[in-house]
Amino acid sequence: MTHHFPALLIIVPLLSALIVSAMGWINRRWCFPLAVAALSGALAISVGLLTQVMATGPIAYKMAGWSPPIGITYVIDYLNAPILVVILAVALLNLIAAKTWIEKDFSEKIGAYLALYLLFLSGMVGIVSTGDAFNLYVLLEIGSLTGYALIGLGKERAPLSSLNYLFMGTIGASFYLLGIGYIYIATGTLNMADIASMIPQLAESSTLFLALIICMAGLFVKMALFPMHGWLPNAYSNAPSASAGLIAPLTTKVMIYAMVRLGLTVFTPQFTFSRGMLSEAIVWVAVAAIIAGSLLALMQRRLSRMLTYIIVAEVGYMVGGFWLGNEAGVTGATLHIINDAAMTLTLFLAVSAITWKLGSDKFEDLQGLFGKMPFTMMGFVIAALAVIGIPPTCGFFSKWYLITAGINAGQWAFVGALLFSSLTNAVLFFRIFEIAFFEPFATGHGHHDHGPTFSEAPLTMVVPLIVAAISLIALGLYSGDIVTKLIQLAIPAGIA
Amino acid sequence: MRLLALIAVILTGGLIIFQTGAFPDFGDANAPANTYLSTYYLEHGQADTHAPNIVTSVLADYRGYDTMFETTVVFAAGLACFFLLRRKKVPGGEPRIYRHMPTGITLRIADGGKLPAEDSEVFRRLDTEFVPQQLIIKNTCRIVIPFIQIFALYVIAHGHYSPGGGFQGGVLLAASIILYAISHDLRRAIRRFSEKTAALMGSLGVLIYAGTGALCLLMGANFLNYKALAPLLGVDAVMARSHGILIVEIGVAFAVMAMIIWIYYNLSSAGKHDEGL
Amino acid sequence: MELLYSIKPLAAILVSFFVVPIIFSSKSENVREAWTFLAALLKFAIVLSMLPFVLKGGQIAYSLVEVLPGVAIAFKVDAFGMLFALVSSSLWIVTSMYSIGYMRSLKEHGQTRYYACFALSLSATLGVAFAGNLFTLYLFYEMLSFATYPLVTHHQDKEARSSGRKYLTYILGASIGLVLPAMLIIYTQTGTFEFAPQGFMNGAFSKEATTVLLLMFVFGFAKAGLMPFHSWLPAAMVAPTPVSALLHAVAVVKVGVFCVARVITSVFGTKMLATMGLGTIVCYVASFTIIVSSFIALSQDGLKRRLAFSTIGQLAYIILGIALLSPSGMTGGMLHIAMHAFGKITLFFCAGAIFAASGIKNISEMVGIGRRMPFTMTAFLLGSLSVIGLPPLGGFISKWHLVIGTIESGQIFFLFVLLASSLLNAAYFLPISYKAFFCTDEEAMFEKKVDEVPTWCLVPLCITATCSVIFFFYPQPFLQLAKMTVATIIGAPMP
Amino acid sequence: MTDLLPLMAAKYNYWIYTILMMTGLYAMIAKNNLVKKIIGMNIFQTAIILFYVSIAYKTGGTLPIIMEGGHGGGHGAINAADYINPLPHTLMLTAIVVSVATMGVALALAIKVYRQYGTLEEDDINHQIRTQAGQ
Amino acid sequence: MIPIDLAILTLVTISGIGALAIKDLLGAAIVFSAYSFLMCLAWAIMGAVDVAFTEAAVGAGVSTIFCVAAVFHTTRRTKD
Repeated sequence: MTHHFPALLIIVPLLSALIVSAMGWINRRWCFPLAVAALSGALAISVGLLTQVMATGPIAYKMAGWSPPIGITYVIDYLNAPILVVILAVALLNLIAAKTWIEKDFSEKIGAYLALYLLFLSGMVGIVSTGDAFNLYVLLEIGSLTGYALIGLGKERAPLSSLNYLFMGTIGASFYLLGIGYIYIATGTLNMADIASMIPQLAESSTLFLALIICMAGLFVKMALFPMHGWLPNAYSNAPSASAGLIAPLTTKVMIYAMVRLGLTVFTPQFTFSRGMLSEAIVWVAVAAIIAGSLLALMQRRLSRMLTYIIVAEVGYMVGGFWLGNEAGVTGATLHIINDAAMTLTLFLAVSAITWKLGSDKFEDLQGLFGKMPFTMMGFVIAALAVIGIPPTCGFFSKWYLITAGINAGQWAFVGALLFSSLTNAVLFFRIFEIAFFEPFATGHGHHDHGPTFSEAPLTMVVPLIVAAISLIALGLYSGDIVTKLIQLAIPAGIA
Repeated sequence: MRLLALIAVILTGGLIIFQTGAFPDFGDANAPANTYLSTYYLEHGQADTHAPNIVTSVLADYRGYDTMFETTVVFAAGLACFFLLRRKKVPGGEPRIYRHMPTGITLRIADGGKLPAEDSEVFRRLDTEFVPQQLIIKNTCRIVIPFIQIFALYVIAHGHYSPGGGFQGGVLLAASIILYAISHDLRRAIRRFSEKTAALMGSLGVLIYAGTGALCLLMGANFLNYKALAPLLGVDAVMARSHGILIVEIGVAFAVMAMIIWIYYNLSSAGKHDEGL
Repeated sequence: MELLYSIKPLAAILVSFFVVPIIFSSKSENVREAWTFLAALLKFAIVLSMLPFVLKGGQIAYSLVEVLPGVAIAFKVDAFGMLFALVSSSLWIVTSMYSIGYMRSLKEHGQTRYYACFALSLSATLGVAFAGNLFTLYLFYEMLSFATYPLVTHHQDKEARSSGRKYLTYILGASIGLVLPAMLIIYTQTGTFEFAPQGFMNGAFSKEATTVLLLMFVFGFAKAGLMPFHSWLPAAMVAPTPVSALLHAVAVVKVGVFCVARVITSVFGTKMLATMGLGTIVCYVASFTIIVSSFIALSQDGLKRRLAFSTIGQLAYIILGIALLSPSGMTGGMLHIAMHAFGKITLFFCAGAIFAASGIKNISEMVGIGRRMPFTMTAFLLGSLSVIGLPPLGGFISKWHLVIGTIESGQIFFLFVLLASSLLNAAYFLPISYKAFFCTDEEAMFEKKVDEVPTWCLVPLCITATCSVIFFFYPQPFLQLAKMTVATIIGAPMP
Repeated sequence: MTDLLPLMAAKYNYWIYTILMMTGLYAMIAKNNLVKKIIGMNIFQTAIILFYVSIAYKTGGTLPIIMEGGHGGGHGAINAADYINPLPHTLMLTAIVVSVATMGVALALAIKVYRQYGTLEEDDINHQIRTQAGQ
Repeated sequence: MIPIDLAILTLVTISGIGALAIKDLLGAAIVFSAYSFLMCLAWAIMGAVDVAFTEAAVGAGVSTIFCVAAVFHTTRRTKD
């Protein structure tokens, strides 16, 4: 059975989504345990795949038994195996943490909600593991469509935000589809490895170059690269808490994975980075994204909105790092996909726990939170340190590679932007710590503990949060292994 | 903003039109797109799957995995519309209008009033916006709908040989129900084809597709490799593929039909499931 | 040189780390404080157990996971690290003792958090002491910044908030803005962070680039308090006194100078700096800090603030000594880490004791306090004599070496700086003791009734004062460790 | 003129697809009404489908439904150049389905938006949001 | 002579722009339906019968119904 793992990875969430959806009409109590079981199963499979890849190298799985390029192939290699594990772990942790939210917000529609959740996940997992350019589009749409629904039932402006997200998402996906058409017109094939093998003969093809630009433009819209980021803050901050913790860590990161995959595996680095102008222009856009994201984050007065702008800046990190086009940059971007997913998850889990207890995440309501919710705040602090980039949390290491890449490439603006964003993040988070730690102000010396009383969020929320926070440190400590045993093997030859 | 958009759009368009110069001509049989991969499908498609309609064989077999997710997209859209729109209880509900059938008197029952039973034959619920009697429409539709449905079944079953297949057939089946809902009223359509049926049938449809694939997996072949079904179906490998295509097409039809109907229910009544178009 | 692989350095670091959850979960105060003591003693024992081996000229190494290509989280115990570890782990014991007395007598809130953060800070400090490469050093340096923040802002009032803000802005801003880029540049050029006795830069940079990098490190480790990156230190005086003691004597500022010393000796290499003539630049910066801070200290009336400015000056001594790049200068600088630690901690304990007993913070209100608190003020006198550098106290030994160092390196200017600042030290310390003991009855603000602080406070300050005296007569093992370090650096045979 | 006509004939489809796509894109960016935007979105998507279908066309080719040969036969007897490329057709079936699914969800969201704000005009909605935030 | 596919494509463009220009959402939905139907004709001419069939059922049929349903529940009026 182990050699069917790549297929099972998708089938398990897909089939369980169908069953959960049906269960929603038959017996609602079974939905949640089923979803958790399915995700745990998928997580176990992805871990199995990771060990398999590490032991024996990349695995190709022929769907329907047709060998490439005739059929669709799934390829699990050094690049996507760790990302798969992260995606499923994020989804599982968030699902457990969101239990109370789901029961509160969607008790009647729990079947539909969980089915959408699992479908979203199968889309994400599919995008990451597919070896077929068009299949990626279909899965992209699954992920997006379910994402719109998961966001749309949120608070306040959620429907409008979700609709805007839908428009932008559709533009992005359609551009990607168009780009695939251009690739197809130039090469006649859709299989990623097959396209890559034809690229050297077509190195001068302007059609292919336009295909690259169109595909990337589409993905940039979907990953909310500045200045196409407008939809993201509204969509993520208005999303229901249960969905925000799933969508915020995964969507942008998976899109960045798609960018890396296209750039490295489909177009091959020689072609992707062959036009210096393009690379440089994108790096400058990324620099603008980092600075704009950081500055906009400073202007926010709500925790979740602040985090969404940090995501905008983080997207700039990864895009910029990748388009620097050197080994450290690609390594850093790929490592940051993993790290940022974990960091964002932790932050959003903390926000969800805070919102659960306080009913709001406005800065002024956070007073005395260290006393009230010490464990939640501990997780939040660790995640904040990771975002700022303090060792030994994982955020430090990916930022390290990215800055090294900037220095190697002589792209000092990028280096400066990264350092600037680190400092801004420090300001952002310490502002919150100060509010949560100091206010309401103590009245003077010589008094006993009379701070805010301890009232922590439910255990199902706090435990996943703590697990995620610890994983940030673990990822940091093992980032050397991740890089040398996985990511560096994934980078094809031909990168400076 | 508009000007900016216009400029951006014209620039992008100009770039793309300019680029078409590098394309192979329209209808060029020797373009790379038309010579490389597609040749295999055209030359081996019928031999591999016993389906003369190569589109069907590519759709449901060579790239059957795509199609499974295509079905899933529809399923997801159905779930999404339900999830977004469906409201069980309407706060501050509107008044309802009933007709007492024996006498033909119409009653307006304000919110909170005592309502007749849902399936009462004596009182029939009317839409709030007055719609005159549509005898011709109703009777025409009543006659046409069975034919639409038979045609839909033909489209599904004959997908191997002619244009069509599970998706088109499913849409036609859905269209017949939607036609019923429009020509009569939504409540009666829902009574015939309830929300729960739609939901379960949609799941079932995708389940047929994915389940067939999983069954192949259990038989030891790769996912969706219908060849593995040969021992179960008692035919050779090529026919097994052909049958496999039919099975998944039926699954697609189920899912698409149920989901399109469900989306229509939710959209046309804004999630209340009481009054349609 | 013998190299031993052992988990002991890691154990020494983690002892106080693991005690944190226990402190958090303790039900009663006594249990909590007992655990703190246990950890402190255990930590000291582990450090001590490594001492004989290090004194024999061996090194103890342990490396954890490799986090970046060629860079692991690695620990290496050499003579210099041992010196610092000995100071900090031994002083943690007395500080814990003092904390108990101080915090209980003032009935401070949030004591659990206080002890937990204290333990964490010590973990970070030992991590810095035992760091085997620049990365590990930086890691624990940052960890210390965060662990001490809740301590500095312990009172959680508006003043604490603004001070905490200042503290973090300086420390974190400098380390992210200066140290991190410097590290990155070095890493991209050399590909390693491993400390080496003669540095690992090996001429990878031009003189100009080296100068910039050196200054980035020297100022970037803002905990060392070199001007103009010093103003967090007086601000951090809002913290409870044991924290100030910890900050000044045990952990924070000493970590800063330790890092600067490490970087100068093991990253840049003294030979390279000497040939490029870069030591002198640092010397001038340090001299400036010494003189200016001494003058500012003269004008301060708050006892703790005066001590803070004194600390800034004394730290600059250490950096000056290291940057002289002469054997005696470096020995003196390293020795001063220990000697100043014992002297200054005594002074802070005394300041805290005065505050706890009488609520007085300003020097002008302390006339005649020696009558009421004779033990405390005697200890204060000893501490200040040690800091000034007069025999028979430990401070004399280190200053002596520093003075020799200036002559050795032929930079007589710095000799005068040292002498002038010693005079200034005397000028701002001795009047306090004088006024405390010798004043007319009319001037005295206190009666002749002896009313000392609780024993928990008094005993530690007496211990440290006594230690200061003892170290004059018996400066081992600190002197030997410092000499061994210098010997390794300049490549001379072991003493 | 002599050059233009063959060029037009050769690329007309691609030009039309571009015009349609840009029309749709413009509507999505610049139109004020949400339903108009949704229609624009659909035009945008169908334009791309037109592009794919144009790729597949072969002058003189017939429908990709194999007429000669029976079960197992016809191997080698089929001349691929006689048939229109079926692969883009397959892909576009999926794309059409995706577009209708997207449209359904978009309309559902539009109904929700209307329920909340009582209008489909984007500037009115933004105005409402701003005034709410101002209070 | 103008080839029929070019003529239909021109009509497609006109109806597409028309659907976006009409200041009545119900009208826009119907013109959009015409657009879809014309598009489906164009595809049928280009030999994409399966795609054309689907577009006829989906684009001209179901999409229009969805659109009309949505307009029915919101409003017909629009400013552009």
